[in-house]
Amino acid sequence: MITLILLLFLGGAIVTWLGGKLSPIVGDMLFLVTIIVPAGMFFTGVTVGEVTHIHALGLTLTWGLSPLSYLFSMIVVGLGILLAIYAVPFMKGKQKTGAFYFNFTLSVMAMLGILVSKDWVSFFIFWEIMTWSSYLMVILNGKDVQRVGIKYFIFSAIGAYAMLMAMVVMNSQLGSFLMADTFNNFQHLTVGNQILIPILLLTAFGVKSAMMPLHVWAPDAYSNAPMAYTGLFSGALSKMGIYGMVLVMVTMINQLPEGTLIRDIIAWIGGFTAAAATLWAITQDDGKKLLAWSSVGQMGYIIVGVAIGTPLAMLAALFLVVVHAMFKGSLFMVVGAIEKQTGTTDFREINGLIRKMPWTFISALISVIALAGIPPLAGFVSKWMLYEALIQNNNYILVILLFFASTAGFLYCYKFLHGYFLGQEEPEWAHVKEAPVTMVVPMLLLAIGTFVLGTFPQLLFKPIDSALQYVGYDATGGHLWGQSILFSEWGDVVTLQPILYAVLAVFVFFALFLWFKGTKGTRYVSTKDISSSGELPKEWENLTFKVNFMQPFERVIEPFLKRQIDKYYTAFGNGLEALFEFTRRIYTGNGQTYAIYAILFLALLLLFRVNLFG
Amino acid sequence: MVGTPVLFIAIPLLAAFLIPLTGMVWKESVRIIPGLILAYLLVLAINLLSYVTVNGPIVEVIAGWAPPIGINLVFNAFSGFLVTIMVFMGLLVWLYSYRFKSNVEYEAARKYFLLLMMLVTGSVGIVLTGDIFNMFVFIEITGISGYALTAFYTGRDSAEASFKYLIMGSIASVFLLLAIMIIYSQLGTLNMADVASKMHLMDPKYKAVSFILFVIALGIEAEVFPLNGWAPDAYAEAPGPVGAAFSGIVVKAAVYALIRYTYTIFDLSGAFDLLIIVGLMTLVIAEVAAIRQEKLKRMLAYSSIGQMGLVFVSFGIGTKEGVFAALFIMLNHAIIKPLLFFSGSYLVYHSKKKTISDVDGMGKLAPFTSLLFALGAFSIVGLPPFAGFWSKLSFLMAAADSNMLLIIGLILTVSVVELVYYMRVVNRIFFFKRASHLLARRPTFNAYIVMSVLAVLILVIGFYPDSVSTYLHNAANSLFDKSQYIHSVLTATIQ
Amino acid sequence: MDSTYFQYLDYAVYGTAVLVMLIGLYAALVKKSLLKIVIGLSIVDSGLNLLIVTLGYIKGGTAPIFSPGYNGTQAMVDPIPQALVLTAIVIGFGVTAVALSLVIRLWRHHHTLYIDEIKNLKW
Amino acid sequence: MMAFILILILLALMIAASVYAVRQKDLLYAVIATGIISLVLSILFYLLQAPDVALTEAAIGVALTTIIFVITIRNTVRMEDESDKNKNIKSAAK
Amino acid sequence: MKKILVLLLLAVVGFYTAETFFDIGFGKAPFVKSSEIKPVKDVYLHQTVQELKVANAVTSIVVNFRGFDTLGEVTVLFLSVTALGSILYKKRHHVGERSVLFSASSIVTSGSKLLFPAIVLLGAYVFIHGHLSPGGGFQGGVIIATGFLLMLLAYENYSVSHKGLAIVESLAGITFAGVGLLGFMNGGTFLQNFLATGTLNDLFSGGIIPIIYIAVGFKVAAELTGVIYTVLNEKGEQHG
Repeated sequence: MITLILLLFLGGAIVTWLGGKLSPIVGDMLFLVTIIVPAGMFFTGVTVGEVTHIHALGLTLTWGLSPLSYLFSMIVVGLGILLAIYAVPFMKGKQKTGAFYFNFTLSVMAMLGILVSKDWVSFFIFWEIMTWSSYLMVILNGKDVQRVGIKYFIFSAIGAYAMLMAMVVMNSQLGSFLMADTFNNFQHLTVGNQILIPILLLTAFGVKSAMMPLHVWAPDAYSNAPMAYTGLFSGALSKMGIYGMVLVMVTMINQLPEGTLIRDIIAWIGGFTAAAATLWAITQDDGKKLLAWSSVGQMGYIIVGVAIGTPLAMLAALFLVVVHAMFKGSLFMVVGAIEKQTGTTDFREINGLIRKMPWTFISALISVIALAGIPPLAGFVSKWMLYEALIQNNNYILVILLFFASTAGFLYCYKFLHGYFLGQEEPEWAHVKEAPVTMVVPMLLLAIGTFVLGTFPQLLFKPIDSALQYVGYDATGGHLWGQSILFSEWGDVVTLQPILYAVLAVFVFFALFLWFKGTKGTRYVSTKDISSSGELPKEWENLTFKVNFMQPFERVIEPFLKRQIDKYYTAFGNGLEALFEFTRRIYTGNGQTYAIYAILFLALLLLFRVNLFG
Repeated sequence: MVGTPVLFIAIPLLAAFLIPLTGMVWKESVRIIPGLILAYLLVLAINLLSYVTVNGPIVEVIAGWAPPIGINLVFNAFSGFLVTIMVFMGLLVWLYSYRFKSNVEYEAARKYFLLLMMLVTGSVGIVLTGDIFNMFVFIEITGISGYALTAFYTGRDSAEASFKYLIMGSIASVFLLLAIMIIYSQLGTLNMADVASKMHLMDPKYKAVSFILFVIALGIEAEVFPLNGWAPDAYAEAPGPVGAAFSGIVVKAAVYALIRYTYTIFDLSGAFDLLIIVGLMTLVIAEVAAIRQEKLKRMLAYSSIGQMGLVFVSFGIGTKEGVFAALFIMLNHAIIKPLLFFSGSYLVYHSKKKTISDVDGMGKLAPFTSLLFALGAFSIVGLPPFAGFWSKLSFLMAAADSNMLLIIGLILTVSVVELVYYMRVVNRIFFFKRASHLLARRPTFNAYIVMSVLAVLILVIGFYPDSVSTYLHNAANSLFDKSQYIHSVLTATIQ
Repeated sequence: MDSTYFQYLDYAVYGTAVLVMLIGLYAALVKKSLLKIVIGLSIVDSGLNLLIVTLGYIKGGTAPIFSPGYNGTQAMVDPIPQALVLTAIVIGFGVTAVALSLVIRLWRHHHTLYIDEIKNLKW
Repeated sequence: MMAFILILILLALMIAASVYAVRQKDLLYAVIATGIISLVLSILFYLLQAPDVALTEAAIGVALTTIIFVITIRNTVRMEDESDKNKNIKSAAK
Repeated sequence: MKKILVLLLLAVVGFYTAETFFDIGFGKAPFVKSSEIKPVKDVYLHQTVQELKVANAVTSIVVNFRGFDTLGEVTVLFLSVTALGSILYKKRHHVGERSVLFSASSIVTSGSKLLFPAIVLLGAYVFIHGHLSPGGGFQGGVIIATGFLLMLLAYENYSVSHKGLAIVESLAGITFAGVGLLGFMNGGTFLQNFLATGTLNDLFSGGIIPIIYIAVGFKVAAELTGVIYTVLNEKGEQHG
């Protein structure tokens, strides 16, 4: 069954691509069918625990679904379907639709493949398919191809090769590629390998989940890919890194005596990722970039949770994984809709779309609230649990760091909302209409999903609980959340609902108030036409107040921003290229020199022949 | 059995001598006959290979003198496997260049196809022969065809490349003869199996010197690092299909020769270390040089050299798995590199300088060719689910089994470099705006067929690697079974 | 021939052969003219051929020909190196001819035989 | 004794000729020197009881190789290195 | 700098090569150290007389024992003619316009005319008697080619028919490979002797060896003439 689903995806991808050559509509239809039919089959036909074997090159590839991967596959499939529906209108009239559909389908396939892989070889194969299909997506629009695309690919390749090395070493030492075997027999490795392998694997997963020193590809890649894909990219694809990290943390690091140290290091890295990415997000003027950095930041929270590794932290992390996929998916869809309707995503150019695109605004609002972690919505639940887990673990400084990041997160959340939707309407954007229904519905669905999960978190706790049991945590009988002050002090989860309703009522009131009252008595002033101190601004100078929106804040954090890791990498890369350029001058182009090399080599071998051949 | 190994040499030679005559009667025959011959050889190779898989190696005696005395040809699972690849590639190259040359006049066509056929024959001879001096003769045949084909285009650079190749080739043949004579003077025989069986009687000093001379001589042909200066020039300046033939056929033969000496004939343990060192140098320097190339074909050439380095490292591991991986890499390289050369030469067909920037935006103009190039690029860097992945995986497994962690790390690091330069080209093809006004050239019908066949092979091996693994295993076993090789040759009789 | 002198010939013949090879290699590696390089390579070939034939020589042996005048007892020199050298000479000639034709081609395009100026392909 | 001296003289001649061939700037003389090397070589072959090889070397080395070298020199340039460069500059200026 | 480096390297290479060969020793062939090794040359010398009835051991090795090498060698020559043609290929071929090394005096021309048949005859003799006396296909072929060379040098407008050369070359090559294949088809192996060998030192002895050597003679003659002719026809731009 699993094989059939994966094959359907693969065949569908090719058929879609070919069909798209015939006519765009056929391509669209085929695309939807390709995503939805296997996805439906996945929901209905696949049961947890089912195992398939495939033989290749003397290796046995084992595929099956575990509770943990079931949790992640829900994200993949769900997000996949919604984004597919969203993508059809989004891609209408754009170039390279065929390539988009092809890679989209392949990405979904690859992610499902990763999740069902029970051995490292198939895990790696799908991992690489995922990498190159997402790479082709990142460079699909042809902007900044060499810089962004290559950066993404280099980091992915480093990660992938680290994983490859880890898996061949494990295979040679333990004689099996099966994940279960490698985890169970981890103790049999030599001490060096016991350290080496987790580090290699963590590098691999850290790249995908944009962990701090390896994150530099992420903002550019997220913002460069088509928005209809970025939702999947940030929501599901980067979660594959988390998936791997959970496996490694629980099964390998736990068995190490030095495990706590590694855990702490990773947790701190995650914390820094969260904080730094948040600061970076604040300074962005482009919605895509902002969300991209925000994604990196959120991954930081998740990494902290996974690294701490207490049941509560794990619960928080996995909860955040799911809800992050939802609200970030929704937000990227929002940006995509705005891009589709206005043609730009720059805060400094767009104003006051709240009336033009109300439904988009509503989904953006709900998702942003969730992102910021404001109480009633899902983001709050996960963050709260994370703080608690950290405090239980006596990581107070880390809590402060995360709390700082989370608070700073409000700033960019506000910037996002304000940048697009609030403020004065510009005549320039008067023609803008609401996005097509097929684009609005998916994002609304996701937004409502966050809402529901924020209200009824126990809906998610069940599957997370069984996933955690699968990776080796004690069964909690469904009362894992009993550890949380939030839930135990207030008695039961149900008590969240009154709060929510109250907040919602206030919120609706203000919304209605603004709706009726807001625009009355205001006068139109072009936001782009400000003269200051007698200096007449030139026409092309954009002097809206949105330029340097957060200037005072930016001034404060400037010292941090200066230390951009990206720059170090670039310098390193340039150095390497110079070295390469120097090295290739060995080939002087003079045939005689080559002959001299031959004689030189001969002389060297003759001189050292005793060392070589005894 | 439908034929014997000697037909691999005799039939093409007979045809080569016949072609000038038939050409006087029917001009088209000079182009068709080589193709027919190669097709026949392919059938023969496949038949013999399946026979060998069941019945064990065939040792063909020549001139009626049993092995230690006369020359013999050995067709076993290892050499047969390589011969099959080579003949197959030869046929594809012929098919690819068949229409390609339709506008060239008779004389040029005659020479081109003749030389091409002899290039294949010479390489096949290197692989099949069981006599060290006979191998020298075949190396010269291959060499002269190679020089001529490199200089085949009348531009000035092709002559320059050919001259460099020739200088290196001459030096190689000098050292090769020296090495052969040292062995002869010590053991009084030229037969490989005989030499191998008596090798333990040889003074270690002579052993080392002659082995070093062999390494230099064959290393020049096999593009080992300090000796491979000629290779990029020759690859880049030879006509497109010939570049493919070099990487798919000639280098394979030279690698075979070197491996045969290391594994079967000499029993020096240090030889494996040498292979690893040399292979790593080749790999690193070539990939590093490739990333800075401006010309597409030169880049491909350097990449090809790099792959050979990987093959050497893999052989140098010295385990059966290592040999298996090396053969797998060679097989994949033989399939993928020609595809890259073929599609690449169409991508820059009309461009004068053939720089990489000339492929900008080709994806729109020549979607099929571009797609195949991308497929080849993805495959050669080892991205699953294409053919290259499996060979890389089996190599890494072999290396890991021998605990060569540093080497694995180094090779994977270099792989990143390789990835970068291939992806840069793919990026340019599909995601850049067309800068020049040159139009794309439509591949000919034959070229379509050839490239499609290669692409299908890449996909088939990628999705179903077991389709070739039996042959690879047999080949690896047969290389490893030294005593069986010696025994089967020395007891060979006239069939 | 007197056998005592052979001790010196031991070194003299091999030494000369190796020396001639080295001189030829020197020309091929250092001289700038393409023609000089080809001349050097052909000198290397000469030295090599001398070396090989010398390897097959036996003191007091006769040529390996069973002519009617052969008495049947005298040792014969090793015929195999001679056969090999025969092949090597012919092949060497073939290669030299190709090399010279390439020199002519290069002259036609570059109007110089100065190897440092014929470096269009590099790096 | 005579043969010994003869061989020594021939060997010396061979070395001298090869040194001359390498050092001589006039390529025509250099080529003739290589012809002399071949000639000496073929006599040496004869003395080393290899008449077949001697015959071949005499015919190919002395006659054919020399003549194609001469033809090539005739078709290209007679003097070594520097002179070609000057000529090249001149011909480019023309 | 480069010279010193090269000299240094050559010194190293030379030292080791010379050391190796000095140890092997001069005039002591076969230099076999162990009694386990039975050099093949003894077999060759023995079988030449016993089985092949060929007087010249070098011939029997070149043509029969290692005849496969010779086939390859002939191919190398054949290829180098082809290679020369393709490297020096010009679209417009001016027949008769070729470089003249020296203007021949009438003595030279008439002398050449006299010498030419003698040289050709000598060559033919050498390759026909290849299995009896020193010489053979290669030597005879080269001698004939020298004869043609003489004529080409002496007469400015002497030309050799390309077609004729090609036919001779091809036929000779086909004879070689064909005789080899005949041995193969007669139930033996490639290049195996299938004719009666006659008696030693008889002109008609040695089975297929004389046939092959004659073919080689023709082939070598045609090929070398072809080489010379191609190079001679290459008229470069004359400078100065």
